[in-house]
Amino acid sequence: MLNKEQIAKRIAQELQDGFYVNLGIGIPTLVANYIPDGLDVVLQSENGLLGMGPFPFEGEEDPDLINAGKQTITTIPGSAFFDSAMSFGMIRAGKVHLTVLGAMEVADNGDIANWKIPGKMVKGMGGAMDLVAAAQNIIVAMQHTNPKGESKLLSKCTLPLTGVGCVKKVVTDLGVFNITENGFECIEYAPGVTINEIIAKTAGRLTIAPTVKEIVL
Amino acid sequence: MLNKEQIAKRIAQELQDGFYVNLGIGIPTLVANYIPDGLDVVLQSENGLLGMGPFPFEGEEDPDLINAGKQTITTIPGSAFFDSAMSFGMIRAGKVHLTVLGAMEVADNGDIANWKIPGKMVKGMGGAMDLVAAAQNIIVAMQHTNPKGESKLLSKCTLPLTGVGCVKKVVTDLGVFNITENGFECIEYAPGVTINEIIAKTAGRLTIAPTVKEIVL
Amino acid sequence: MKKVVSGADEAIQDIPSGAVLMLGGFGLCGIPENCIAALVKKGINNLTCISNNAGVDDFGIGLMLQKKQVKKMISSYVGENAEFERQMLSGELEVELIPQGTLATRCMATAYGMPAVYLLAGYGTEVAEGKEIRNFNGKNYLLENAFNSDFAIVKAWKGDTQGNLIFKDTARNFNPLMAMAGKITIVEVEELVEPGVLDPNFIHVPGIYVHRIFKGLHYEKRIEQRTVRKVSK
Amino acid sequence: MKKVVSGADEAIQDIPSGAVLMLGGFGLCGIPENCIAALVKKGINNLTCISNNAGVDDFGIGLMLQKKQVKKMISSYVGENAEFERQMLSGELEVELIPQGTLATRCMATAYGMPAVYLLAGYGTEVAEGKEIRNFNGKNYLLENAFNSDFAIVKAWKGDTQGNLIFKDTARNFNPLMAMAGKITIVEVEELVEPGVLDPNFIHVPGIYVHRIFKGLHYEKRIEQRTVRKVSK
Repeated sequence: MLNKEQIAKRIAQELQDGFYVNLGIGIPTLVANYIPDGLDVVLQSENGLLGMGPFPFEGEEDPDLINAGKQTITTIPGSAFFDSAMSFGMIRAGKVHLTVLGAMEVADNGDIANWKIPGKMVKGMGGAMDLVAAAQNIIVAMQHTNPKGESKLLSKCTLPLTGVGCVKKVVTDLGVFNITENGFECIEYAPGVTINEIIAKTAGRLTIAPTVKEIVL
Repeated sequence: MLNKEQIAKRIAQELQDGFYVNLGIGIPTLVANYIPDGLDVVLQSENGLLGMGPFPFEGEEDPDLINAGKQTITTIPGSAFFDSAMSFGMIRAGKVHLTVLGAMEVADNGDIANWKIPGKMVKGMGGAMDLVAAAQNIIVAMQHTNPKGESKLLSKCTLPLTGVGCVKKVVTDLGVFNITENGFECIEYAPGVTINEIIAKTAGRLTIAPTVKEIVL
Repeated sequence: MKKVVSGADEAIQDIPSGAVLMLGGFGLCGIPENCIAALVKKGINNLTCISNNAGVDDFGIGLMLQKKQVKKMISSYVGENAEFERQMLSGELEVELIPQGTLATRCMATAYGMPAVYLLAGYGTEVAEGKEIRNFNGKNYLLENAFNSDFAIVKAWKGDTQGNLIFKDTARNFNPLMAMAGKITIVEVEELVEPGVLDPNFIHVPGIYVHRIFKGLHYEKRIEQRTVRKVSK
Repeated sequence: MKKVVSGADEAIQDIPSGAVLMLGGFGLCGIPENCIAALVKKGINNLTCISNNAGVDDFGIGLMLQKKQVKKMISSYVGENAEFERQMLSGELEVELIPQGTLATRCMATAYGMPAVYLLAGYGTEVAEGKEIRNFNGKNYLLENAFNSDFAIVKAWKGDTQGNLIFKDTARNFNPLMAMAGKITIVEVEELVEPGVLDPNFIHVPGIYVHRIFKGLHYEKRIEQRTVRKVSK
């Protein structure tokens, strides 16, 4: 099983030189810690920044400089600020190569639900619907099952959707799954996890890739 | 009869403090010379400048600083540059209070033709169609008749249209005309011009305002 | 062309109860603190607020919520606010949630004189309900209307007396878009300068879009999530 | 992420005959002189050029017209060019005339991922022929498609090696819009600097939109209408 840091580390393997990347709140944010050396990857924050740097040193926080999670951050050489319309414009125009975000549920056709639980306080979708509708390539980082042990990889989402047919890949604590015409395709499994466990804990259509192998971090 | 300078001077009387104004090529450009003292009027050039200043002094021309007529110009304190989309965006959003432009023909319903003569080389509409479609208030500056002596104030334009029902006022060498439900309404006549001459030289529907008076410059 | 007003009270004096307001800012970053305080003091109510967020309990639009001045919020994300939640669950407060990019682009549409725009976000979700859907080049888009607001209230970094504005860092966010979208645009700035001080090549919002401007006072600039790293030894 | 190329020849080396190009500039102001020279040298043809103007006989896109490299011009204004006129009247050159604001906004639509936009310009004129017309709030708009080009070729004032761009004065015009609209965007700059030199608050086009950048050489910057005033005594 992968812990959160390991999920992030595995997703970081998807990065390529020159990628512009948007990282959602939670596990996705951790991906920034594992960008492979030598790759030039630029982080986009949808509140209006390309070239997001690390958190500021204590005492150097600037209230005018935050990320989409409202955390204080820094710039790096080559950063650029812009307004919210341009920010989502570049996402919509396909300029952001990769978006990583969390989810409550993913369906085997790429549908995603991550913004609303009926009966609970709804805080809003923020930029999630824009990101999932418009990004070129979307990877979901999440736990394979919910706290009750129920699969979050479903044949159909039960929660209100954030976007349809948009997720390309899911990385969970149990493995890595492409979304194909035939549903989830397990291409890698986590150390210590069996294929049978993955089959048991996946509710949506699942195939196991002939080349399936253990995740190497 | 008014000469070109006088037509421009009469149009300048329409300016109000705080107006943002777009002036077309030809007579409209001359309006800038007659902005009444004490009025704060800002000139927009649709190639991307608010706050157009006078021509540069000899030797101070900057090829990167031109107006929509491609003439070298200058800025003034408070000028701002922007791209062509924002330029026409602010026009479309009604932020430009007044547009003054020339015309080949104006119809008594406010239609205007000023970009194309069939059979002759067509150079294009430039920004004219955007301006006439979107400006809040459009005044046409032109000669009352063409070189053959035929009226340019018509019941219907004979040339391809630039815009429909958009002109609010016409200032010619003979007088000042509002465009109303009843067609052209003569509200002022030029010194030395008779109402009969105006009637004779106007082909579109024409009424004479009860308050009609001589133009005072 | 007198755009400069004495302060927030004068700037907002003619905003009536029932008005539709746009309020700039993302979270608590780049919010018009002075104008919000003046709106609270003025005590008008039944307001519709178009703003990406709704502040926190004791800061930002949260202050207006405490005074029950807001009838409806149009936002993309409204967490972090207990009073908001109470009013929403009790039905006192109407809430319309809109994807963040759609919110931004509907402001831009207004600013650019476009009556409606086709956007991808929300297709296939409850956001699409009742909206026109149209396929272009194999993708489905929703037709989203430009916003129609009475006043836009924004915070800029620097501005000149003609209304030219520049913004700082991510305090830019929705501010320039709303500044350009307001029927009447009210701007508070940290620094108010004479025309000619700001470089004309680096104006974010040209003065043509701005109706009232003043130098704001006493910015608190509260930080919502203070995150830092230690100096590495 | 290597965006810096050695010069215009390398920047345009993979542009094939028949390509659809966007070319920045207004009149002769802010045109990509180096790239145009390289395109002329390369000798490809059957090009479709989206550009507000078509240059003059011996400068700008006029140089490409002299070599009969252009199959179609999509512009708002094409005067001041005898060879252009000859080719157009003889039917060698196809010309599509578009209102200037529509041209700009169709670029912006591409840049912002909007498939089409509703615009006022041209309603009731021959420009509206064959286009969808729709009434919003009592006004009639034409539905205008975003542009689909293969390459955008623009001129900026300064740029950094990551592709962040700034433009000078009215040499900005269509350049940032086209830079953001290109499938592949090629930029020539007067000054090429390292990341961090340009102020992140004053970037006109963020590097994410830019694929290739180089420092241009020997800018002529021809003036089309030299207008001056005398020093007043």
